[in-house]
Amino acid sequence: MSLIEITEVRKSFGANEVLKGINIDVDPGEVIAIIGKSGSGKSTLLRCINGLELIDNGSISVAGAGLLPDELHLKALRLKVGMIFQQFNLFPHLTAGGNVVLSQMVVRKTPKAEAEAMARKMLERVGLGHKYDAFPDELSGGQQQRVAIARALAMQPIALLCDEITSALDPELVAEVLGVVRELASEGMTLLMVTHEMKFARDVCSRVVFMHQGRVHEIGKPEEVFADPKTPELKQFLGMH
Amino acid sequence: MSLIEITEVRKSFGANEVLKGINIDVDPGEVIAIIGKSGSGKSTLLRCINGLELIDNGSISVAGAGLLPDELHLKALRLKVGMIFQQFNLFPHLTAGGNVVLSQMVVRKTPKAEAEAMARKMLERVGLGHKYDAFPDELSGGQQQRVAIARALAMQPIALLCDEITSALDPELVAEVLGVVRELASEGMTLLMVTHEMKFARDVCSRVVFMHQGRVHEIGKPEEVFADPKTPELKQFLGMH
Amino acid sequence: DALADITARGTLRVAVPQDFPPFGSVGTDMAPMGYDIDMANLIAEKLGVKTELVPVTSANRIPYLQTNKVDLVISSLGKNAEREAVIDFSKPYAPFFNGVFAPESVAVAKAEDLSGKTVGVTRGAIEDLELTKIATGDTVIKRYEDNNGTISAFLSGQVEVVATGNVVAAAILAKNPPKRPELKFLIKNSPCYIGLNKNEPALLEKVNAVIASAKSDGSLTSIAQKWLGAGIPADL
Amino acid sequence: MIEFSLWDIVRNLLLAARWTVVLSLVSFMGGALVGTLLLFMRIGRRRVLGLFAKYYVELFQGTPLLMQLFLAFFGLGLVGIDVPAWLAAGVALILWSAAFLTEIWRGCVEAIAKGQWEASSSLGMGYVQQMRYVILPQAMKIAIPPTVGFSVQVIKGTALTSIIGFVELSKAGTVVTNATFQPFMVYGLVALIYFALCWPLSKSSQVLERKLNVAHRNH
Amino acid sequence: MKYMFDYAWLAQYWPVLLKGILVTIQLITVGAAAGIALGIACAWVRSLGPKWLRPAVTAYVELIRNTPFLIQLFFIFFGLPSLGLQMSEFQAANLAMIINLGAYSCEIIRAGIQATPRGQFEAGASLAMTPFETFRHVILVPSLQRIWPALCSQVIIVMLGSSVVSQIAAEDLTFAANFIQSRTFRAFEAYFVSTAIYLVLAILLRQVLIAAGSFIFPRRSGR
Ligand SMILES: Nc1ncnc2c1ncn2[C@@H]1O[C@H](COP(=O)(O)OP(=O)(O)OP(=O)(O)O)[C@@H](O)[C@H]1O
Ligand SMILES: Nc1ncnc2c1ncn2[C@@H]1O[C@H](COP(=O)(O)OP(=O)(O)OP(=O)(O)O)[C@@H](O)[C@H]1O
Ligand SMILES: [Mg+2]
Ligand SMILES: [Mg+2]
Repeated sequence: MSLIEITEVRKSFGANEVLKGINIDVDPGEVIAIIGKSGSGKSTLLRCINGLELIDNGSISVAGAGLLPDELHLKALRLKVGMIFQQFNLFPHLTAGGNVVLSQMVVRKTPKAEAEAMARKMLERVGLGHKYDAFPDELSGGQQQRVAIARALAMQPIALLCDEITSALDPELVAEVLGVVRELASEGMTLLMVTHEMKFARDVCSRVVFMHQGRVHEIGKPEEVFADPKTPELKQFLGMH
Repeated sequence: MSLIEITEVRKSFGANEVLKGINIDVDPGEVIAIIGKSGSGKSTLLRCINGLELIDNGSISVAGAGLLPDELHLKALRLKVGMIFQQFNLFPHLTAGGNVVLSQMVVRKTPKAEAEAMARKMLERVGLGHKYDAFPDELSGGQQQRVAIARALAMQPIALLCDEITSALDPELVAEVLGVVRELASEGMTLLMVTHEMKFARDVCSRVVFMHQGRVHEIGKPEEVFADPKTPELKQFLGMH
Repeated sequence: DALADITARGTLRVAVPQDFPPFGSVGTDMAPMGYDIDMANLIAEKLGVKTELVPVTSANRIPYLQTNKVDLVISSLGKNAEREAVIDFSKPYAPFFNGVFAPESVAVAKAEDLSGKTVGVTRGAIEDLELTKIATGDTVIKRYEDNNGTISAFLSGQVEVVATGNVVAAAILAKNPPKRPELKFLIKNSPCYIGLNKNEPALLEKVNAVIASAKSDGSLTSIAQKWLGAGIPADL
Repeated sequence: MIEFSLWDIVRNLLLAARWTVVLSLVSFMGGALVGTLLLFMRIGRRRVLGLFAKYYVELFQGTPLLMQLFLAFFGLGLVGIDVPAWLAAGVALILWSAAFLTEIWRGCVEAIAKGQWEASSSLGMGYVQQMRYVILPQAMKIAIPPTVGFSVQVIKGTALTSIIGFVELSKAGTVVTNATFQPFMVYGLVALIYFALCWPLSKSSQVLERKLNVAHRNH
Repeated sequence: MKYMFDYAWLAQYWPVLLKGILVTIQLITVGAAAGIALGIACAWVRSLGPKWLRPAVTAYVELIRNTPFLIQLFFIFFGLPSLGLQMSEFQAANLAMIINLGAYSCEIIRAGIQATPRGQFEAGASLAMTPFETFRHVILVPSLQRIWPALCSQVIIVMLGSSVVSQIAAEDLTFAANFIQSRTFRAFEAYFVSTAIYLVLAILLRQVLIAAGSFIFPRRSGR
């Protein structure tokens, strides 16, 4: 059974239909790269899966449970699916540790000691055990993004959504974040990531989704998609990079 | 005689010496690419030539006139040398046409009709005649940068300084701006440009200056510099790209 | 019935001015004093109750009365028909010698001479009401918030003529100012009344009785002597 | 006429300034409480409450404080509710400050980046939790300078309570002037005392603002 | 107790009210225009202008912002004549409002100038404009646009604050209310009516200012 089932999903902003019937099934442990031009709807798709945007039509289900727009269902969904953003979105008033501890205590009601132990573990996992007490503005972009990953992981999601998580980073810092993601993938985490890092997509992902004008234009194994694009749009898109 | 003579120029910010004795002579009609790592002082050099930063030592002269730090001399200098920035820096409250007209009327006291005619001509020249009445936020990055070029050209400078003018642009838009620069070069405009577009530097420039730690580390014709770098630093730098 | 309330309460609450000398101003301890205050105490004494003085301004003295926060307004009130429609007035309790004052150089002898001149008064005071009545069309009347505004306007030359009480003018003269106000002519001698709520015949009658007896036993005269420097005219 | 010495004047003004301070403290703290309540109505999800808060702010920011004080004291008296002057002054000033504080704070909440909402949503937090743990702690920090700055307006606003019988600093100034006929000296002193009360607050608001900007630049 | 509201006086006194409204409108129109102009000049001095002028402007701004408007008004109306500067109460009221708004808007506008990206100054300079020309033609309008809502609010605060000018006999709306109540003793009615008029004026003024904003700043730019 698929872990995430996206069926005929449609989403409009006003008159602008941004998603025009998306179908993707993601198996547990899959790592999926979503590529496509700016404005093709990649971010919108991820945001719909996480319930940050409500879909107009179609259905999304995660681990068998459908996505319903009330607070209870949304919360249940978000406990299963973590999300990481381009702009990190760390909480600036909390330390790295505080960022990771907060949602565990508030949402899961984990006792403090336990949440802190988990935070330490997750920060270790992204290589930032020694930055537990640092505030976001004392960290580099790459470190901030790794804290964001640790924060999402601490909620023990069964899948992670990543929206261009390296786009706001200086080139030197991209590698450290991708390293962490690569490790997560190898440990069997289910990942859906919007990315512009074609090399990474090729090396790490099990499937690549090419979006174009709100539709899944091509989908397949990276070796197929990159080596042998079927549509002129994908050809053009890859030629540009 | 050289058009721009840069002699033993030194510049420090506090204790940090950013330019450590720069010598470059630029002949009329030359197109010079300045390359180098981040922090090597490229922008600072251009800003010194335009008088946006005052030099601590050495001299800069443009068309025979030395650069002196009083308002009158600075104005005279800036009338001779235009500058284009990475961030476009268009005036957001004025249309494309208004941007090009403003400095002509304010600085040169050009009559309105004449300034507008010039603005139309310059916008035509960068391929944006039809965008005369568009505001900057209605233009793409590439179009904005072209308006910035037209704005500088309208002051009829004898040389143009360009600081990474395509770095803030999406890849698709780089070509349209470089196209305009290429044309300017072919028309005989003297250009000093900081750029990361190696292919462009190779194709269009008459000389390449490689800066490293505040010094001109290598200088020469592009075919020499790129094909046969003398220093390990330049080798490493080119390898990076 | 207000009178019964006062007796039951044991205090008479009176609205008095504190920015309108000599009727009401403050001493160095900021306690109110003046003609109106003495009058309030006199009435309370005759009623056999204590006084509770409530300092008021011209803007809020009537609302104090109407919302029953005070029993009487003794605040050098002048009477006109519009006002009488809203509250009741006692018999007059104080004379008010209003004059038009100006420096020697200004030639004014009667109301008509004010034509074209700018006259300062205190808004809502008796002299405001009276002057408004007698002034000709092109007299400019500037109405200030309190006596202080009127006096400051005169001293700083913002107005050349003021209409005010003779005692106030005397107080200005006592300060030896560069501009010396001289009495030009008297405005109709218009007395002051105590204000009280409508439909309180018992209280009204009592207050009138107190005033009448104060007039006859000379206590009113001594108050007038103390604050106005003159006795009370026979027609009060 | 009784002669006031300079000391008499200063003493009386300072004594009256106590009222200015007390009224300011009461209205500022009460305003903060009510303002908080209104803020939650304004930014909360209930449309009706949001509109109520919006019109509340419009009403209290759109009419002179002087009139609000008058109506609070005498208006209530008129319908038979006898409120003491201190209560009316307190209530009116509190309601007035609340309107301004609500607006100031709403701006601060709205200044928090959208990403903070989204990140906390995606971690499964509900609206109240987001507010409590993520948005308000940040908004409160940037709200401090304008809030301290507004306290200066509150101090100056208390001057209008004289309409309902308070002899605070400004009124004492008028009363003393009427007894002494020395407007310059008295009003000069009044201005001086106000300045002494307000300036430290203005200054600290500026300093806090500068600190905050520096902190922001580090991001 | 029962109080009978009675608005019969409106029949006789409406010209007084009307005049009061007109004076208030006049005061705020002149006050806003000149006050904002003064604020712009001061903001220029404090952020870009000659260094030697800055302490004076800073002192002015601090002085005004930390003392009550009424006291400022008294000093202008009663104090300046002793320096030989005689003016009518309307002029004094207007001057006080200009000086008051000037100080507040200086700080607001300065914040707008400080939020200007550095590149705008540099672009102006590189086009050979002098610092002042750059300020005048490049910096000013976007800065004003940035802080326009705050400026609108301040203008409304000043309009409502102008109610104290009645104390120097300027015949504004509050003066009208006070005048009417001093004649008729109908204080509640007079204050109710004037409060309602103030509210309407405040709402209208905001609309006018917003409209003026969209006229002066033809577009809202993304920056
Ligand atoms: N909240 C919104 N309101 C209105 N339109 C929106 C909104 N969010 C996105 N859009 C529009 O939806 C379209 C798709 O946006 P989306 O962000 O999903 O694209 P994307 O593929 O992620 O692009 P990019 O690579 O630039 O991030 C765009 O045209 C965008 O303007
Ligand atoms: N205004 C300034 N104040 C202090 N230091 C500065 C300033 N401007 C530049 N620097 C420093 O001068 C050095 C050179 O900066 P410069 O911007 O000239 O480098 P660059 O070669 O243009 O780099 P990049 O490729 O990143 O634009 C850097 O170390 C920078 O930190
Ligand atoms: Mg996106
Ligand atoms: Mg640079």
